[in-house]
Amino acid sequence: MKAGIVVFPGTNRERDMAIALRRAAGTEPAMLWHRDTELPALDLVVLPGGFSHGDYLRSGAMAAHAPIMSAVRDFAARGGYVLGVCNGFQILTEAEMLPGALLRNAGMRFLSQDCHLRVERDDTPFTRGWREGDVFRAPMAHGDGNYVASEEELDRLEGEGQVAFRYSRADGGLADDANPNGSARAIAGVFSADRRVCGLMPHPEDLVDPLMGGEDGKPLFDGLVESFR
Amino acid sequence: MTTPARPVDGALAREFGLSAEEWDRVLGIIGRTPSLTELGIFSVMWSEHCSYKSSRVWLKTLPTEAPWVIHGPGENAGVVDIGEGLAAIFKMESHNHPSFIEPYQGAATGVGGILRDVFTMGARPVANLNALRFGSSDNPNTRRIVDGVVRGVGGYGNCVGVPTVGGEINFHPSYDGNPLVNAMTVGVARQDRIFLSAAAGIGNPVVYVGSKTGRDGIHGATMASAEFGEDADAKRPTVQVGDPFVEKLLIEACLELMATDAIVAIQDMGAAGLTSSSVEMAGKGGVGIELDLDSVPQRERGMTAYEMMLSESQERMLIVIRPDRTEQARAIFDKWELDFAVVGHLTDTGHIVVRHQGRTEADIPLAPLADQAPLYRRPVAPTPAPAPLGPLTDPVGIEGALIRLIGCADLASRAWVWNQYDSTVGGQTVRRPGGADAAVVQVDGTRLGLALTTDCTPRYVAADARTGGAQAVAEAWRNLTAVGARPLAVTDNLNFANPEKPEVMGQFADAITGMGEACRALDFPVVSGNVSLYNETRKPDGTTVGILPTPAIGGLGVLEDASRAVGLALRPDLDLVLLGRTDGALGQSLWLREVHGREDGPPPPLDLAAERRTGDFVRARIGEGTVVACHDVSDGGVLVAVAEMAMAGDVGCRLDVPPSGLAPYAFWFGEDQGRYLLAVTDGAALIEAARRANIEARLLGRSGGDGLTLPSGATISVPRLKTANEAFFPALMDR
Amino acid sequence: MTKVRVSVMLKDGVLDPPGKAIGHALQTLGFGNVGEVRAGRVIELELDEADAAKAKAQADEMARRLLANLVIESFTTEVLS
Amino acid sequence: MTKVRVSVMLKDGVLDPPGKAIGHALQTLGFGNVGEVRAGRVIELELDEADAAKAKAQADEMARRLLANLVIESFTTEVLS
Ligand SMILES: Nc1ncnc2c1ncn2[C@@H]1O[C@H](COP(=O)(O)OP(=O)(O)O)[C@@H](O)[C@H]1O
Ligand SMILES: [Mg+2]
Repeated sequence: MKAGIVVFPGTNRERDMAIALRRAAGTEPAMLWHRDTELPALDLVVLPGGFSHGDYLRSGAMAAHAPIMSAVRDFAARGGYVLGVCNGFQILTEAEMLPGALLRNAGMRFLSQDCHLRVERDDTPFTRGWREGDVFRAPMAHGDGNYVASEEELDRLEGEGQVAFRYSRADGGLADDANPNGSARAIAGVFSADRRVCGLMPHPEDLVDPLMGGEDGKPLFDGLVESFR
Repeated sequence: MTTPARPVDGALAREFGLSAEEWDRVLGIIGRTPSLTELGIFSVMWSEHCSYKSSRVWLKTLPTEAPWVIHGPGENAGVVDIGEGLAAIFKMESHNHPSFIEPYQGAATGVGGILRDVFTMGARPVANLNALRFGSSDNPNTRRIVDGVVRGVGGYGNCVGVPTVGGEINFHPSYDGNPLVNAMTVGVARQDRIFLSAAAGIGNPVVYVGSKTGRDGIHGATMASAEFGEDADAKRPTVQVGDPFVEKLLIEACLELMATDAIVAIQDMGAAGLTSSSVEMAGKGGVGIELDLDSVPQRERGMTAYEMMLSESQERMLIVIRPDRTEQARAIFDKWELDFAVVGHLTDTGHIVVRHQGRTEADIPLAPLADQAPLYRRPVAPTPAPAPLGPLTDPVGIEGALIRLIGCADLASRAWVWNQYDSTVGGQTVRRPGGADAAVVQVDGTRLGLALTTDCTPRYVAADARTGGAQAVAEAWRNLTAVGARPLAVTDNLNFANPEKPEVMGQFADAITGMGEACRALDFPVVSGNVSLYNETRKPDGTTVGILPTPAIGGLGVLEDASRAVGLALRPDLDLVLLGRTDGALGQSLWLREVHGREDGPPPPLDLAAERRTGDFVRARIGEGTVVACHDVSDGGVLVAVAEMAMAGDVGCRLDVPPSGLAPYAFWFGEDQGRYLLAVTDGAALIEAARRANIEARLLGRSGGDGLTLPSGATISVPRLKTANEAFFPALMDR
Repeated sequence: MTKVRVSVMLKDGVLDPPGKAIGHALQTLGFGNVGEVRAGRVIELELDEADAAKAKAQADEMARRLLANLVIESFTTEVLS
Repeated sequence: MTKVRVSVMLKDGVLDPPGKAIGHALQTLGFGNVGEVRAGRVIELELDEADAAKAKAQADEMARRLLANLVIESFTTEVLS
C-alpha cells in the first residue's frame, strides 16, 4: 500500500500515523505538504490529527482551503481512498468531502481518554479488519468532536450505511455515558456516499503497539493494507 | 532618545525595583545618567528573576555533576546522557503570578516558555509535566483558577502536540492568592547536535524569528501607569497571550534549521525577551552586540526602544547565524510562515548597543552588567523544630479513615485534570498519568524509556525544611525507581515567599541543604531549575501570607528497555510485599490532617542510606522481570498505597497481616519514607532476598477478589473505593 | 479603509454547547431570568476599500467562503465605519 | 422578554492569535485587501425583562461577571428587540 500523509501547519499526529502505517504496510508513507498541488501515485491519503492553523476559526476550516485539498478531492473522485482522523475528519467535513460538522464537545472540555468504538459495517477497506459489531478501544483527544447533522441528514446517513463507527460501551451497547462528546446518534466516524472517504475522531493510530497499551487500532491499518494487496 | 514624562533618577530606579545601592552601581558602570532603555535593561537583568541575587549563594551548594551529565545549570536546560548517542534535555519553570492574574494565559504561556527552553537546545520536546498548587478547595476563587490553569496547560500542550504525561496537585489555603504553576518539559536530541547560547564570530548576524513584538507584559510589576504621557492607557502593560500554533511552527522551523550547520548560537526570548536573550548570548560569548530595533518585527505601531527591549511577547527566538547561511535559514522560516529578520550583529566592543530611529538608545558594557550584578547573602532564621505529636486516638477507624483519605483534596483521583491533557500524541507514551509512579515515554526509534515525575510535599518542608527538601528529592527518585528506571538527574523549581524575611530565607537555605544531601546520597544531581520568590499575598489588613515553601522536584530516569517498565495496577493472585521500615510516623501526615484536623508534628524522617539500598534493590527486582506491579508509599501511608494499586487494577486484596507492635492506624497511615509495595508471584522469595540485602520486608497480603479485606475482616469493595476517590474533582469543578 | 463586522451564529435548531454552558453558568451565578442563550463569533475586518457597499459584498463573500460553515451556521455582516 | 447581544473582543494591544490566523487565511484565499482582523465572541441572550434599559444593565453585569474576561477583553452590549 502506498500511503501519503498530509501535513498542514499545526498538524501534530503525523508521526503517530506514520508509525501505524509503517507497522502495517512495512513501507514508509510519503509526507505531503499542504501547499503541494499534486499528489504522487498513492493508494491512500491520510489527513492526520492536530490543530491545523491553530483551529482558530473552526477546527479544520482553514486547512480545508489549502492548495492540496483540490488534489485530494480529485484523488477521491478518481477512486482514491482518503482517511481523516480527528483534525483530519474535521477538515474533511469542512471541505464537504464528508457530511455533517463537528462542534464543541457537549461538556465543553477537551477530552483525552480511551473510548470504545463499535464497527458499523465491515465491507469497506477501512473496516474490513473487523467484523460488523466488533468493539475496539481507541484513545480520543479532542475538544471539537461533537458530531452534528440535521435529522434528515442523519436518517439518510444511517439509511445509506454511511455511519462507520459509533461510541459504545465495551459490550457494544449504546448509552449516553458511553458517548463522551455528545455526538448525534453516538456517531464517531462516517463514510462518504461512495465509501472512499472515511473520517473518525478517535485515534486508532495511537493503539497499534502492546507497549503503548494495546493493538486495538491495528485492524484499521491491516485492513487497508489487505485492500491494496 | 525617548523623553519620559519623568527624569531617569534614583526615585524612578526605585520604582523599577533597583535599590539605592544598585542604582549607584548603575551610575558607576555607565558613568552618566542612563537612558530609560538602559535603566530598563539594568532593572530586568538585575531583577531577582534574571540575576538570582537572593538565591545564587545557596544554589551553588547543590551537586550538579555526574558522569552522565552533559550540561548542568547555566544553559537553557539541563542535558544528560541517556545512551545510544542521545541526550535528554529538561527543565522546569514557574508561571505563578501570571496564572493568578489570568489563569488560562498564565498557565498556557508558562508551558510555552518551558518548551522553548528545551527546543532551543536542539531537542524535540517529547513530554510535558505540570506541578500545580492551588488554594483551599473551600475558597470560591480556587475553582476559577483550577479551571483556567488546567485549560491553559492543556490548551497549549495539546495544540503543540507534546503529550502531557504527569504532574502533581496540592490544595492549601496558603496558595489562595498565589497559586503555583510549575511546568516541566523533556526533550530528546542527538548528543552531537546540542545547541548552546554563547554567541561567537564578530560580525555574525543576529536573527530574530517567531512572532512579532507587541507591548505584552512589559515590566508589568514595576512600571507605574502614568509615566508615559498622553496615551498612557494604550501603553499599560498587558497580559501575555500565547499562541501555541505559532510555537508548533517555531519548533518545526527551528529543528529544521538545526539539521543544517547554520546556527552559531540560539536562545529563546523568555522573561525580558530581547534584553535578556541578547545580553546573555553576547555576555556568555564574551563579545559585543549591536541591535537595530527598526528591523524588529512589530505588531503594534509606535513602539519605543524601551518597550521593544522589555516586551515579553511570546514565541520568539534570537539566533546568531553563519552569514553565508542566512538565506537558507530565511527560506525555512518563510516555509513555516514565521517572521525572520536580521536585527543586529556581533561586535568586538564588549558592549550592547541598541539603535532605534537613528538614535542610540542604549550603550552598556556587558562585563560589568554581569559581573557587578547584585548578589545577596540574606539573613536567615532557622525554622523552629516542630514539637512532637503526643498521644493520639483513632476516632474513625481504619475503614472510615481510608475512605476519607482517598477522597480528600490531596489524594483524590486527578483524572478530571489529566483527561483534559493529550497524553498520547506522539505515539510513544508507555505509561500515562495515573498508571505508574512515574510517566514513561519511549524514545522514538529506540527501546529506551524515559521515566518522568514531579514531587514535593510542601507541608513537610514547612515543618522542617531540611527534611522536606530532602524528602522531595527522595520521593522523585523513588517514583522513578518504582517503574524500574535508573534515576539520572533533577530539575527543580524553588517556590518560596519573600526572601527578605529571615524565616523565609531560612526555609530556603535549609530546603536546599536537604535537597543537596539527598541528591548526593542518591547520585541524583541537579542539572537545571528555576527560583520563584516573593510568593505571598497581602491581606486586606495589610499583613502578608506566604505560601508553604515548595521546592518542586522534577526527576528524570532512563530504562534501557521501555517494555520493562512496571505500573501500579494490581493483578489477581499475587503476593503483596511491603519493603522498608515502618515506625508509624504520623507527624504532618494526611491522616492527622483529615482525621484530626491537625497539621503539626515533625515530618517523617529520612534515612538516605536505607533509601538508596531499598531503591536499588527494587530496581534490580524489576530489571529481573519478577515484579508485576510496584508503588511507592507516600502521602496517606500503606493502606492508601494498597487502595491505589487496587483501584488501578480493579482487583481486590486480602490484607491478612496484623501490624506488629504499632497501633493499627499508625501502621496503615504512617508516612514513613523509603517504602515500596511490590506485587509478585513469590512473596517469600522476595522477602528472603530483601532480608539478605538488609532491607525490612513483610508480606502484607494476597491480591484477588473485588474488595480490600482488612485484617479485621471488614471488606471495602473496589467500586466503593473508586466512588470515594473520583468524587472530589467533579464535585468541585462541574457544579 | 472600511471596517466591517461579520457575526456568525449557529443556525436555529443546531445544538449549541457553548450557549448552553453559558446559560447554565449564568443561572448558577444567580441570573435567574436568563432564557435561551446562543453563542457565536464576531470577526472585525479592516478592508482596503472605500466604498461601503463593495466592502460589505466582499465581507459577505469571505463569510461564505471561510468565516461561516453554512452547513451549521448563518452570518450577518455590517459596515462599522 | 428582551433579546440582548453581548460582543466581547480582546483589548487593543492584546495579541489575538485567531484574528491573526484568520487574516492570514483570507489573504491566502485571495482577499488581498484585508488589513487587520480581530476575532471575538458574541453571546445572544433572552432575558425575562420587559424594560430595555434594565435588560441592558443586566447584560452589562453578566458580561462583567462572566461573559468577558476584563483582564484582556472588553465588551459592548446592545438590545436587539
Ligand atoms: N497536574 C497533573 N497533570 C498530569 N498528571 C497529574 C497531575 N497531577 C497528578 N497527576 C498524575 O496523577 C498520579 C498521582 O499523582 P501523585 O499523587 O502526585 O503521585 P505520587 O504520590 O506517586 O507522586 C500520577 O500519575 C501523576 O503524574
Ligand atoms: Mg507526587
